[in-house]
Amino acid sequence: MFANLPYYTVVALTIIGFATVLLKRNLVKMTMGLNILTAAVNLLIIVLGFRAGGIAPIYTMAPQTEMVLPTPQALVLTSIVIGVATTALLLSFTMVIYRKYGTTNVDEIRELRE
Amino acid sequence: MQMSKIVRLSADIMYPFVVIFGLYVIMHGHITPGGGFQGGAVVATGAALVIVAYALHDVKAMIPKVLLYLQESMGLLLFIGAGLAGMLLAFPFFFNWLANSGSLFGMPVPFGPNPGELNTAGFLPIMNIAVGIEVWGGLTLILLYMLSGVGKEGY
Amino acid sequence: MISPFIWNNAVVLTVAVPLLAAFLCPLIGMFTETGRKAWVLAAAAITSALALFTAWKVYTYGTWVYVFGASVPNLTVPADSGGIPVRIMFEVDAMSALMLVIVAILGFVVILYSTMADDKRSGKAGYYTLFLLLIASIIGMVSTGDLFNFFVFFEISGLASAGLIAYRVEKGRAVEAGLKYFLVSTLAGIFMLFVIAILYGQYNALNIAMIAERMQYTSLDKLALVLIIGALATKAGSVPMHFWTPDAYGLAPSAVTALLVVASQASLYGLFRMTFTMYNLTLNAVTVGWILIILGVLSMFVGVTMAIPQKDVKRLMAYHAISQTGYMLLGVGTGLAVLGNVAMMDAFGQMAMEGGIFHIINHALYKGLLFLTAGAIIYRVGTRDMNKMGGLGHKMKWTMVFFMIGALAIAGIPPFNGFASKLMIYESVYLFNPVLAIIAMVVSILTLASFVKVFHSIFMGPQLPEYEHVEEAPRPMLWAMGILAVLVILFGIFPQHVVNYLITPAANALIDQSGYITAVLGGV
Amino acid sequence: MKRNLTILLLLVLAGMLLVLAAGFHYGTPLVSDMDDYFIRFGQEQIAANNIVCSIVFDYRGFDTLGESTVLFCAVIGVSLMFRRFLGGEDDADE
Repeated sequence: MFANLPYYTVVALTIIGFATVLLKRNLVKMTMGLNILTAAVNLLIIVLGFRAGGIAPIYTMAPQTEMVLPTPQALVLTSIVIGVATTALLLSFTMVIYRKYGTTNVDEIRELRE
Repeated sequence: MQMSKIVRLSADIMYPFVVIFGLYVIMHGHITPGGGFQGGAVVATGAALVIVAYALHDVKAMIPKVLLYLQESMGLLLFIGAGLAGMLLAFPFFFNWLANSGSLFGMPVPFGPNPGELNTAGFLPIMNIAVGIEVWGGLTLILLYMLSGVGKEGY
Repeated sequence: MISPFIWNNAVVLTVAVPLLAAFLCPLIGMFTETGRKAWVLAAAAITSALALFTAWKVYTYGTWVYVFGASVPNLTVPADSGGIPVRIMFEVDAMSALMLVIVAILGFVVILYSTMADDKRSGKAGYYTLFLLLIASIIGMVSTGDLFNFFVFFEISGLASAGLIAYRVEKGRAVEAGLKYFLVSTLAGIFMLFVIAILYGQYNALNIAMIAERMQYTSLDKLALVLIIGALATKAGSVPMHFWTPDAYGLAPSAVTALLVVASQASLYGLFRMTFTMYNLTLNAVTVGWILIILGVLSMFVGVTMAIPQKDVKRLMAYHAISQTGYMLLGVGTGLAVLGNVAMMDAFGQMAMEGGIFHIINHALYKGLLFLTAGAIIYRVGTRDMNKMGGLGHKMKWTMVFFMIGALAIAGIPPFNGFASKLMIYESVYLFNPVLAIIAMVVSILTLASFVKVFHSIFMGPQLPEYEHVEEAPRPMLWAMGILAVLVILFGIFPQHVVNYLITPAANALIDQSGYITAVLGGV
Repeated sequence: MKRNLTILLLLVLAGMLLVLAAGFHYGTPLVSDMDDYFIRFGQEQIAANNIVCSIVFDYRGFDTLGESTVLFCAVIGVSLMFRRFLGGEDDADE
């Protein structure tokens, strides 16, 4: 069980994130759910690139040359910035909707539509 | 809704050090862990520090929005320009002809662990700087716009 | 006569030019207003010209592979890497070239429609910047050969279209539609990241050709297939996850909606690329083919039945867009279902796929035309509610003609392009399974019925007093609609030429996976 | 109805992901030839000590261009949402 613990953490985070997005009615909580999901996927990609006993793939003052896989770290860098951009846009949508309808609850917004 | 004098003074004192550390992370991206995005984000926290300490209209006076748009577009232009530079010499897009070329940032690197030399890695430092400027301007603009939307009633 | 610079790098310039133009758009916007319009129009024109040139070159010289950052553009596999592609590469084969043709036509027409026409908007710099970024992202999605690069462009198209949908901020519903669209797009992107992680974990490759070559269809790959079909079908707007389409298409500015249709088709292209090129015969074609067929039939039926009671003209057209996507899924799904045995493939599978792919370009043309006409009407009349309109035919002659062309094309009436592709789908699907063809025909009749109602309620009837002042749509809008109408008629009258030159190579490019792989791994 | 539909969906997702968790072994990547190429030749070809940075900006530099475009897109999107308050490039007339 503990050998593959990171993968089970990914499964747990995905379930929590996906449940939050689907079940929660508040827009801000949905954004949090999406962030948990992005964190889960980033964790999965990083963990795929780990090699037992490897160090970070940087040659400056490197104690050894047995290194971890570098490509997942490059992919996750991109994915994190996309996560920031997504959260910024989602939150600004939520702010505008809150200003317009006075609520961030998805069901109430549906009723308030003119 | 300005913060107290103490907070504003300490923000003024702290701001240069945050920016310098951010620029260090940007500039040394190809040697130590870090790079354009991480450095740009660190510098943007400096801008966030100032925004929190001062009220919005002071910050708008301090950082003109036009400058941020200029900064953002210049960063992106430098980045795509570095990419297109290869095409001018009949190389494909994004070819790094500066590396190992002896000119700017062109020093070769001995194989294996070494203390690291700033003047290496061809277009990498240039792209790091470009992305650093772009992220700095971009994140600050996002903060300013989202802050401007707070507290005003009606639409 | 074309300079070697363009000859060698056109496929990259199609993405680089709109990106460059988008980066400079906010700056130019600060000084001159007409300067920005000229800048955006010039960028759109150059991009379309480059895209058409790239498509022409691919159709005449075969698949074009362009590696980013290598010393030579076609150095796909570095010398000492033991035969693995390490860099990102664009791989434009006949199917991507067809999608490039669609983006070239629609991109230019939509920019022409919006730059010259409505200028009482605020925040125009941001509007046109996002427009150029959306065009660049669709071109990138369509021509890339790298899985993670497809995901990055997928996210750019999601972000850009969410910003454009929520453009009319003062109308709260547009922002809500933008939020709904963006939530669905981000969820689809996260599931696509899961697929990339699984495939990278197993094959340590991000290049589509490399993964296709190493694919062994383990249980993890089945999981990846389910997730990728779910993610891309959601973005393409097929039924189980179609709830964002009516809001997004209905509330966005009309020029944006015409381009959103192309963005959804780019996701559909991604779905076909993953199933045909990446998995091909390793997946058991019958079940996955039937999954696509069921998605198609559901989309067709639900789309039309939901469209009939609609009052809002753009929501009605949005539901029709869902039902037309069903036709494409049905056609190509049938092709996938019989991919295994050659006999059925020659009998009708090839024809079904060609029908489905032909329907993609036809749908882009006439749906773009319909949305632009709806935009012209709303631009003049101000309301989207069909019951309040009436008797507009007296004043808006040209718009009425264009609307008729679009409506007849979508219903599949002979002289227009809709008929050509639908006939191909009917004939081939009938051989495969008669019930499906009958459903397709019934849906086509319902489409005609609903558009006759729309035509009557908008254009026919007496001249309404409150629309006295209404006059014809502005000239540039008519030019934009004219281009699309001419193409709809041309494709309808000469379908055989279009099929032979554009569609058959695209269908063959999708079917033969080995050609795609040797273009990357074979060539040095 | 919607609640237990979601719970059903979550159970299906959990089942799928356990397949995923069983498929990989932590610490021993199944295949690593592409990454070994980067580690072996990254420093030499691009003269950069930080291999991740050489991938981000040179081997897969086009991804990073796309990604900074994503950030640019988000900034323009946010500026469109709040153009009323901070004013877009040309202040809102209507």
